[in-house]
Amino acid sequence: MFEKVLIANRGEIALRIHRACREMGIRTVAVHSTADANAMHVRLADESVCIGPAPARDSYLNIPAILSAAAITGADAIHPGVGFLSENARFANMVAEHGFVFIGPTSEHLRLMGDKVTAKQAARDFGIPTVPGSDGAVADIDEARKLADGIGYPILIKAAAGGGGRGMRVAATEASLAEAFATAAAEARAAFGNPQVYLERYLGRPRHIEVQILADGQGGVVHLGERDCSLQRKHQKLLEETPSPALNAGERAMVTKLATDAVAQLGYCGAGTLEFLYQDSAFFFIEMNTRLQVEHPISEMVTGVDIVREQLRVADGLPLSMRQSDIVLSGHAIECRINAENSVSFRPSPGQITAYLAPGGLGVRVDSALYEGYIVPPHYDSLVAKLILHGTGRNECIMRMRRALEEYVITGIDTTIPLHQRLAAEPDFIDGNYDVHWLERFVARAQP
Amino acid sequence: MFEKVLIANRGEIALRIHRACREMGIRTVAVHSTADANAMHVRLADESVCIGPAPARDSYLNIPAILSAAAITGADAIHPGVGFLSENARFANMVAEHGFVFIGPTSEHLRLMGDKVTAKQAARDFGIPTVPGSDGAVADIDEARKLADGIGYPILIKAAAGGGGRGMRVAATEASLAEAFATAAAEARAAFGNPQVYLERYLGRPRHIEVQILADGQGGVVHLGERDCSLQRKHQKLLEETPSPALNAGERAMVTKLATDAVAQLGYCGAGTLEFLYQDSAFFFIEMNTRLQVEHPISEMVTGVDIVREQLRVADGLPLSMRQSDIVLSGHAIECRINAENSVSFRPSPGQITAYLAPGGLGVRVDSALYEGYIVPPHYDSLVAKLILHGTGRNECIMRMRRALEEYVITGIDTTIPLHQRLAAEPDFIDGNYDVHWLERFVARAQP
Amino acid sequence: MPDEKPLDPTVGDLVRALAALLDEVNLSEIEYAQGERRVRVARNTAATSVTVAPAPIAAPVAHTPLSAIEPAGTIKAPMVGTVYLAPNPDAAPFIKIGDTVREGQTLLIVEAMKVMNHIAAPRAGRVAAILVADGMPIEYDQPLLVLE
Amino acid sequence: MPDEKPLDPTVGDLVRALAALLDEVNLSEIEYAQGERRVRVARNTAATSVTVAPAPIAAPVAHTPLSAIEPAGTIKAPMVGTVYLAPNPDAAPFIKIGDTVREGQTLLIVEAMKVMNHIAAPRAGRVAAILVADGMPIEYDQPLLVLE
Repeated sequence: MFEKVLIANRGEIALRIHRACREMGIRTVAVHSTADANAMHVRLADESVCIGPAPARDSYLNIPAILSAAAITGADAIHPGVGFLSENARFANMVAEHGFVFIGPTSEHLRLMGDKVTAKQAARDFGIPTVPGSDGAVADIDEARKLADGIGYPILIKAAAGGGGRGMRVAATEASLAEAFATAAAEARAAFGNPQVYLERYLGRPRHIEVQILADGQGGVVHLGERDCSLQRKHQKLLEETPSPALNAGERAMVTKLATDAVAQLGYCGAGTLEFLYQDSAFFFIEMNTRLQVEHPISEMVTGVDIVREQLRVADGLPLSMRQSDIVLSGHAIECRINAENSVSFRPSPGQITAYLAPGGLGVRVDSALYEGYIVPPHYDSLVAKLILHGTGRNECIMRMRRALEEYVITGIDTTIPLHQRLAAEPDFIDGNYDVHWLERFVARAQP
Repeated sequence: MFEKVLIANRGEIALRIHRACREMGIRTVAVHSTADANAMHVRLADESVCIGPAPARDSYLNIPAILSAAAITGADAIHPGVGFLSENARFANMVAEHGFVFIGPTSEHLRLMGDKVTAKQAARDFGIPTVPGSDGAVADIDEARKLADGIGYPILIKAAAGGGGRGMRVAATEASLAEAFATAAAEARAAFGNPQVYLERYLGRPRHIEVQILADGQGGVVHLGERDCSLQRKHQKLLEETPSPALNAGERAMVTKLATDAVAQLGYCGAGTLEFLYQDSAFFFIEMNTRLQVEHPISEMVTGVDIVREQLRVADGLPLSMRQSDIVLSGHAIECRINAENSVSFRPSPGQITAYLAPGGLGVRVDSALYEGYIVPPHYDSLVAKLILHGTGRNECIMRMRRALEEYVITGIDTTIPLHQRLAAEPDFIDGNYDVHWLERFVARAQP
Repeated sequence: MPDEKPLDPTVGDLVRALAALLDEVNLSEIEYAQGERRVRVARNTAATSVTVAPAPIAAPVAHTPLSAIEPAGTIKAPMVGTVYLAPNPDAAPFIKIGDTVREGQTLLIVEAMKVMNHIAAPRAGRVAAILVADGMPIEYDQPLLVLE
Repeated sequence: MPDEKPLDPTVGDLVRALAALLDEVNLSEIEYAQGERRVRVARNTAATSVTVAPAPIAAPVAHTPLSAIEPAGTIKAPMVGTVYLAPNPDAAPFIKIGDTVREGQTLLIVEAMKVMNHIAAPRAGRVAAILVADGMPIEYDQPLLVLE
């Protein structure tokens, strides 16, 4: 096993990786920006190297600095964590070229899944449905009409160059297709200087369901069940749970089989997540994340599998330490993302922590790099803590979430704790009755 | 279910009970001495009542004050916690007489198991072996010789009125019995004014093995496996683990069956623990604790069962929420008792906590009422935190223990954290090679 | 709540306001929390129960319990129980504000475990304040009245 | 370690003492921790590696990293890498203490990613101190030398 691992990340995920290393007897090197000199992952690591100034592009995204830090500390391997360089194929290549092990999949797999078009094609090749659509720009309304019949209504018309909802229209039936098509094309031209649009089946109330997989590239592939990450605001997940309250056993078996079959065919090695939209008992592949995910702990809670440990093992050429038959999905788990932001306005709230006390007791896990006196810097992601709850059932888990949120003390900054408390009291959430649009409406209700 | 429960205890165990209540939607009443006005269980409870001055006899042992507090707050039930009044049959009776529910077994069972003589007799009646002995004072050396043949050597000769090792001798064989008998009797007379002695089989290197049971008094009886609590200093447990590294599957099956059969025959209702000495594949009953135990969390970690929740359920007349076949013993768990005392001299170390940061992450549970600024009062037990680790195997669990101890920050007072760190590095501990005498020798090595 | 029971101004006013509201809208209980302070007022047929407990903590810093606001000459509860200002519901109160009492004179009764405990004046003095209401539950060490 | 490289006295003395010990008992690495400070000295065939990292925390209070002890006129490392005081192992060092340097003159080299980066004097001045040793790994912002 590796003797020394450099952790090319910061915050709670750097601490998460440090903990897995320590428990395997591996020495750790923390790299950090000047803004993070007092961060917890720096304090706990065996060695630390300052790699640049506060802006991420000069430090956590600074590939030469990270490789130099690995060289001067004599690290064997580099764990990229989440975000930053974790899905950067060029970085993975350079890590290998400089004689270190990249703790993640091959750069080929990073590249394949890093491009939405090739990723969707790969999924289709493996027999996984994607959202039906036009596969490219549509020339005119006649072609659109023909394609739409094949895709099925309602139809979403989207600007090819688009984003942010502009150049986007929904046609509920054929009757409204022509007008919607014309409007979307006109908006697309106005907004992006390009009138090209494409078509896609419109999903009105999908859930975001993802499957955690682990593979060793030696034939070993397992899934750790699915996660329901539908509670999102501006495409940022706020709360994740497993199992999904929406799936039945047959759907669960189907989607996990889709994921493991694809990963096996891919010859993938590492941790990964296949993300799907789910509506009316159908799953549509969106993308594959070829790295650790923020919400990985809930899968750990219901399986007992240490995902980071397995990442380290397979990166070192070892097989997975379990087979699918060893994995029992037990109980229910929820993760509350605690962000340094106002729970109503979502205004970022960096600053000094004046008091900190994490909840404890049965079924409560806290992954956080916060401590009293720590200054949350304004330069990075606002995630400062993950409160992870485990219970024998969903109701017990939600009750535990309430009592743990009640105990959690973080003062000096605003956090999303009050938002999670409102959520825990909300009938739709308690009933598991939500889709990817639900949270936006819920938070809007609280806004002045 | 109860609407409001009064918690007649303090410290981490009061917080433990509060948490279980909150997760069941039950309101809590904290009672406290003047010294505990700022304690965490008081801060978190729905209501609190000061019941007396700092000394426990005037507050936590003050039965009229506790019953009055229950009356004025309208509590339905009283949870006695651990220690204090938890095994007091008179208190259990008075609680019931005043119209509250005592969360614990019947006063008859408290009384039966509270007396060492009746408890051992009951155990024998249920077919559980006890340490073979003379069942009372031995008249003279002739009687001693006859009895010793039946009991088997080595023989321990103990003062009937004794304690603390005085009037105690071991005879390895019959050859040394007469001299040992005479010496013990002489010492007993000198120390206690009573020369009576009794005989018992001497166990030179026993382990302390105990079985956690839950019973609902309606035919439901389960065990949650055994705990190995052999690491003791002055009869105080320091570290507990489950499963015991010393038992094989057959021994485990045997001792858990002994315990559940006895509890079923007893018609017991509540949580309880049967304690045994174990040596050379044989188990000898010592006593039964008719209450929650400090080390209960390790059994929770390997079974997922919330023991306090089950206590509340069965006290309210509900059946246990599981059968034995639902319980899977999964992985390994260790509890480190963090006491406010010097880790070498064991001098108590009350005082103000100047910094506090509990470890987090996968497989780490902390049960503690500490917080920064809290003043550990000098009046009570020195246990201030329980660090509970869970892993898929014993080795992973010990590695997790090391990294969690490394992260744990408690400043302002001395704690036993350094002792646990020394333990985690000790080959005998790592090999699971210890008995009830081992820790005394280990701590003696560190003493100046 | 009658005016002659001057609680600490902020607490007293709060309780009074809540009690008035209780009447106004015909409730049996109101809970009110602000910052570290929480007050619950409730009314059964017999008595108004006032329980002051720490609110779910905002921060684990030492707070000053309400019972710590105490003038000199304060007589504190020797036990947990229910306080009565008169020997029986129809009788006149033992004392009223402004009374001069002699040492050993009964000031009020604390009922605990069905026993009526007479609380006697530890010394002679003038009753400057009565800090509890008839039928109110009290905790150990809670200020009962002020003797000048 | 030669005397003309005056590190911060406490750190310098510590490193010197450890380096001497390293030689004395013929080791390749010594780690030493006291309080919040930890020093590791190691010697490969080529260079002596000195990594200073915070020790496992005693308390999560803001500590002063060693790099914060810096006199005015300190030139700091613009990148992570390995520092060289001379253009090649056999050559004379670029500068020595007491030298007067002109703006733009090479002071030392930082090797990062196999590239030799010449670190030039940002202004003219006299070399008051050299805070790093030849072949030493350095982190971003680490003080290299003091120009008066």
